[in-house]
Amino acid sequence: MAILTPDRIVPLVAFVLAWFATYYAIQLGKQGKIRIRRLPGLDAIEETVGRAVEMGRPIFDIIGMGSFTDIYATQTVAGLSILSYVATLCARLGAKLYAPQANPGVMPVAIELVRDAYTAEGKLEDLDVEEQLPFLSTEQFAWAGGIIGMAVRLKPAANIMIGPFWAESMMFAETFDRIGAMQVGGTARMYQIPFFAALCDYILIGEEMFAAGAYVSGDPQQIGSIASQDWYKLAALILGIIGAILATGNITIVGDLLVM
Amino acid sequence: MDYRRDIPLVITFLIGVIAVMDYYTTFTSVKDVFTIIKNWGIVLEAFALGLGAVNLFRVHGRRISQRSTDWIFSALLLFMLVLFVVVGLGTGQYEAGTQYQWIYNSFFLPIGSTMYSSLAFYMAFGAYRVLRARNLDAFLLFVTAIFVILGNTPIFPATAPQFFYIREWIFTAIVGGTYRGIRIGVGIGAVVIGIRTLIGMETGYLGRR
Amino acid sequence: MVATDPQIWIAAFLTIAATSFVFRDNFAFKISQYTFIGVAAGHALVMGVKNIRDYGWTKLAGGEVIYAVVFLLGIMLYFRFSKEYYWLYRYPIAFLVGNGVGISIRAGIHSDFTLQVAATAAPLLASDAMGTFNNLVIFIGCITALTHFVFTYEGIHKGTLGYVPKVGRWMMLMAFGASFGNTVMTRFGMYQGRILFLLREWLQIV
Amino acid sequence: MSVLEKLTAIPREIVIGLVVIAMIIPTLNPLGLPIMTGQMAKDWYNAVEELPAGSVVLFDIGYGSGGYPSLGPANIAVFHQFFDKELKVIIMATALEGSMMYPLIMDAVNPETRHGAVYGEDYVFLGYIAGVQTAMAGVLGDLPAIVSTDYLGTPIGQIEVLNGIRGAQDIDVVGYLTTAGGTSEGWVYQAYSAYGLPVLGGFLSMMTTSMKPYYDTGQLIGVIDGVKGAADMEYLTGYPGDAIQSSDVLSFSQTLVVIFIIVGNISYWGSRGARKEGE
Repeated sequence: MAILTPDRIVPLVAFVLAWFATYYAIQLGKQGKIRIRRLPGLDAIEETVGRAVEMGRPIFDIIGMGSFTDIYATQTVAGLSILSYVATLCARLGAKLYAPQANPGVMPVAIELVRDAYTAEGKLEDLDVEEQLPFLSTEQFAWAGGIIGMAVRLKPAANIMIGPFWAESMMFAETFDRIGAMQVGGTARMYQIPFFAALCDYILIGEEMFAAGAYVSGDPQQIGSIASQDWYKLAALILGIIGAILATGNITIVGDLLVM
Repeated sequence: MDYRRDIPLVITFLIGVIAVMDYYTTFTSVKDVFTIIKNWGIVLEAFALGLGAVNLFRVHGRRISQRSTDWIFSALLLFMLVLFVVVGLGTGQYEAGTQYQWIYNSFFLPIGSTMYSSLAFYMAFGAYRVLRARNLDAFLLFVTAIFVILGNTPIFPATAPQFFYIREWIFTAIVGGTYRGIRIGVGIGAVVIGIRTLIGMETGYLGRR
Repeated sequence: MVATDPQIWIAAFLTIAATSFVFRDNFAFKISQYTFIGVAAGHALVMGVKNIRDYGWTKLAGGEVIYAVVFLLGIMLYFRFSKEYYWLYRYPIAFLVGNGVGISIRAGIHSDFTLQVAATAAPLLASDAMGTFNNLVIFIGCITALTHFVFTYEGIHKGTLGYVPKVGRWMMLMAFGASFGNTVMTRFGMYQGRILFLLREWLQIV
Repeated sequence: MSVLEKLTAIPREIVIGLVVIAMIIPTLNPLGLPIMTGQMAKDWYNAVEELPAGSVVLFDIGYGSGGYPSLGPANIAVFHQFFDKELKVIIMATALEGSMMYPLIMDAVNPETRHGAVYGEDYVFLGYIAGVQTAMAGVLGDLPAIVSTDYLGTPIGQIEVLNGIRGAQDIDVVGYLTTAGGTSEGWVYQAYSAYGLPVLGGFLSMMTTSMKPYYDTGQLIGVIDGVKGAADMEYLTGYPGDAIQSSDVLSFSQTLVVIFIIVGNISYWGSRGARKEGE
C-alpha cells in the first residue's frame, strides 16, 4: 500500500485501537463499571497513621516538586489524591499532618484538598495551614534541606512520599529512616524506585501509584485509563505467552506479525 | 467556542495528529507540513528557554526589594544570570566566545558536575545504614545489589572473574526480563496519557487559572 | 605547587561548597546553589536567543514571511506572567504539547509495545542449556512483572494464580537491586571526576 | 552501649572522611588493575570498527556539566575511534550545555594533530538545537530544511562534510551520550523506530537497567554503561584516560561501601539477636 508507511502496519493498528480503548474505557469508568483492586500500599498508609496516633507523633506527606504543566503532572495528581486520603485519615484519627510544598502552582490545590478533608471530618479547627503546609522552596536542594531539617526537628512517626521524585529521593528516604519513621514511597520515575525499595517499608512501583490514586479519588477518567492500559497489558501477556510457545515449536507467526 | 480554552485544545489535537500521520503515512504534503512544524517547534522551544530567567527576575527581584531573608543570595543569583547574558550576547559570539567559555568553566561546570555527584556520600550513608536484609523484599534487593557492586568494583573481578560474570548474568537475565515487562507497561501508559492529552481530557498544561 | 589561575580557584571553591551540603545546609553551599540557579537560567537564555536567531530569524530575514507567526507565538509564551492575558500563553504551549506528545507516542507504541512483545514471543529453547535457562528467566521476568501491573482483574492476584504477580514483584526487586548497585557506581565515578580536578588542577599533586 | 550498637551509629563525618580518603589514595598511587570489558561496550566498539571509512555518523552530545565526569571520558574515547576509522562525524547537541562540552572534549581529542581530521571536511558541529526529540526528528527528517549554519555561523552550503546529507537516508549510524531519559529514549524512537538506523547509546550507569530492553531487542546495537563503559571504551580503543583511572578509585571506594554494608548487616542482625535475648 502506498499510503501507509511499510513495516508499521501493526503499530498503527495498535495505536488506533489504543485511541478507541482509551475513549471507551473512560466511558465505562463514568458508568462505574470498572473496579480497581485495593493495593496493599493503601492499607500500609492506614497502618502508619494509626501508629502515629499511638505514638503521639506527626505524619509527613511529601508529594514531590512536580507541577501541573510538566510531563510528570499525572504523578503529581496521583500524589495529591493520596494526600487527600492521608488528610482524611489524619483528621479522623487525630494525627498531625505535615505536607511541605515545593511548587507554587500546586500548593493552592494541595491546601484546598487538605482543608476539604478536614472539613468533611468536622475537624477544621485542628488544621493550621501555615504551619502544616509550609512553602519551602522551588529549588531542589533548598527544598530537600528544608524537609530534612523539619524531619529531624519534628521526628515524625511516618513518612508518605508519593509523586514525582528526583535525586532528593535518596536524601529523604535516608533521613526518615535514620529518625525511625515508617515509610511508604511511590513514584513512576523508575530511576528513583530502587532507593524507595531499599529504604521504605512499603513501595508503590510505577503505575501502582496511579492505580492507588485512582482508587482513592474515584475519578472515572483516571480509572478508565487504567482499564485501557490493562487491556493492552493483557494483550501483551497473551501474545507473549502464545508467541513464545509457538516459536519454541518453530512457528514464529506472532513475532512475524508484530514486526509487520 | 471559548477561544481561551477550546482553540488551544484544537491546536494540540491537530499538531499531534499531523505528527502521528507523518509517521504512519506516506503523504508528501503531510511530511512537508510536519517539517515546518518541527522547525517552528525548535524556535518555540528556544523562546521558552527565556521563561526561567524572567521568572527568576520576578521572584528574586521581589525578594531583594522586600529585603526578605537571604535577599543577598537572590542578588548573587541575578548578578550571575545577568553576567552570563551580558557576556553571551554582548560579545555577539554567544557560547563560542572565549570569555563565555571562561565564565562557564569557572562557575557553571564545577557546580554542575559536583551537585549531583556529591550524592555519592549519601550512597555511602545509605549503604551502611540501609542496605540490610531485614525482610524478604529487602533481602532480594540486597542480594543483587551486592553482586552488582562487587562486579562493578574492578578489584574483585581482577581476583576472581566470576564476580564479573555474575554481574553480567544479572543484567542479561534478571534485568533484561523484568525491565522489558516494566518498559511495556510504562510505554503503554505514556501512549494512553498522550492520547488523553490529544483528545483534550488531560488539560493540566493549560494551567489552572 | 598550587594553581595560580583564578579560574581554578573559583572552580575549586565552588566544588567544595557544592559538596558541603552533605554535612548540612550552610553559607558556602548557599553561594554555590544560588550561583548555579543563576548561571543555568542565564545560559538557557543565551542559547535560546542563539537558537531563535539560527532557526527563526534567518528564515524570516530570508523572506519566509510565515515565520512571523512563530515569533508572535513565541512572544505569547511570555503572557504566562500576566494575570489578565494569561490565556494567550496557552496557544504556543498547546503547539508545543501537541508536537511533543505526537512525536513521542507515535514511536513509543512501536518501540515499547510491539517490538518488545515481539521479542518476548521468541523461542525459549537455545542452542545450549545456559541459553535456554536465560531465555526462561527473561520470559518469566517479563510476563510476571507485567501481571503485577494489572489492576482491574482481581482474579490475577488471588489464589494459586496470585503467585504469578508475586514472583513478578520479587524479580523486580532483584532488578532494582542491580539498578541500585549501578547507581552507587554512577555517583562514585562522578565524584571521582571532581577529586581528580582538585588534586590535578588545583593542588597539582597528581 | 555494645560494640555492635556503636557500629550502627558511625558519625557522618567519619563516613565522609573515609570515602574521601578512599578516593584520594588510588588517585595518587594508581593500581592499574586489569579491565574486564563488558559485552555492551564491545558491541559498540565492534559496530564502529566494522564501518567502512567515510561512513557518516550523527553524534549527539546530550549531557552537560552534570554528566561530564562520567560521560566526558567516554566521549573522548568514542571520538578517537571515529577519527581513527576516518568516519565523517556530524556532531549536534540536544543538551543545553552540550555546546560547552564540545570544546572541552575537542581539546582532549585534538582531531587535527592526532588524527589529521579537518573541521568542515571530516567533522562539523551544528551546535545546540532546542526541542530534544523535535530536534532529532528535524535533523533526521530533512537536515538542510532545518539547519542553516554550523555553531560558528558558517552556512551549511560551505561545509564539505554536509554536502549531500539530506537526512536519515544519508546517515549510516547514530550515536549519543546523555544523562536524560527523554534524550535516551528519544534517539531510539526517532532514529531506530522512525528510520531503522542503527543506534549506539551511552548514558549514566543508573539508566542502564531502564534502557536494557532496547539493547535486547536490537534497537540499540551498542551501549556505554556510564563510567564502567567509558573505561571499557578507553581500553578497547587504546586511548587510556580518566575513566580507567576512575576504575582504581571505584575499587577502593566501592570496597569501602561493601565493608559498610557488611558492618551494617552484622550490627543489625547482631543487635536484633541481642534484643531478642533480652526480651
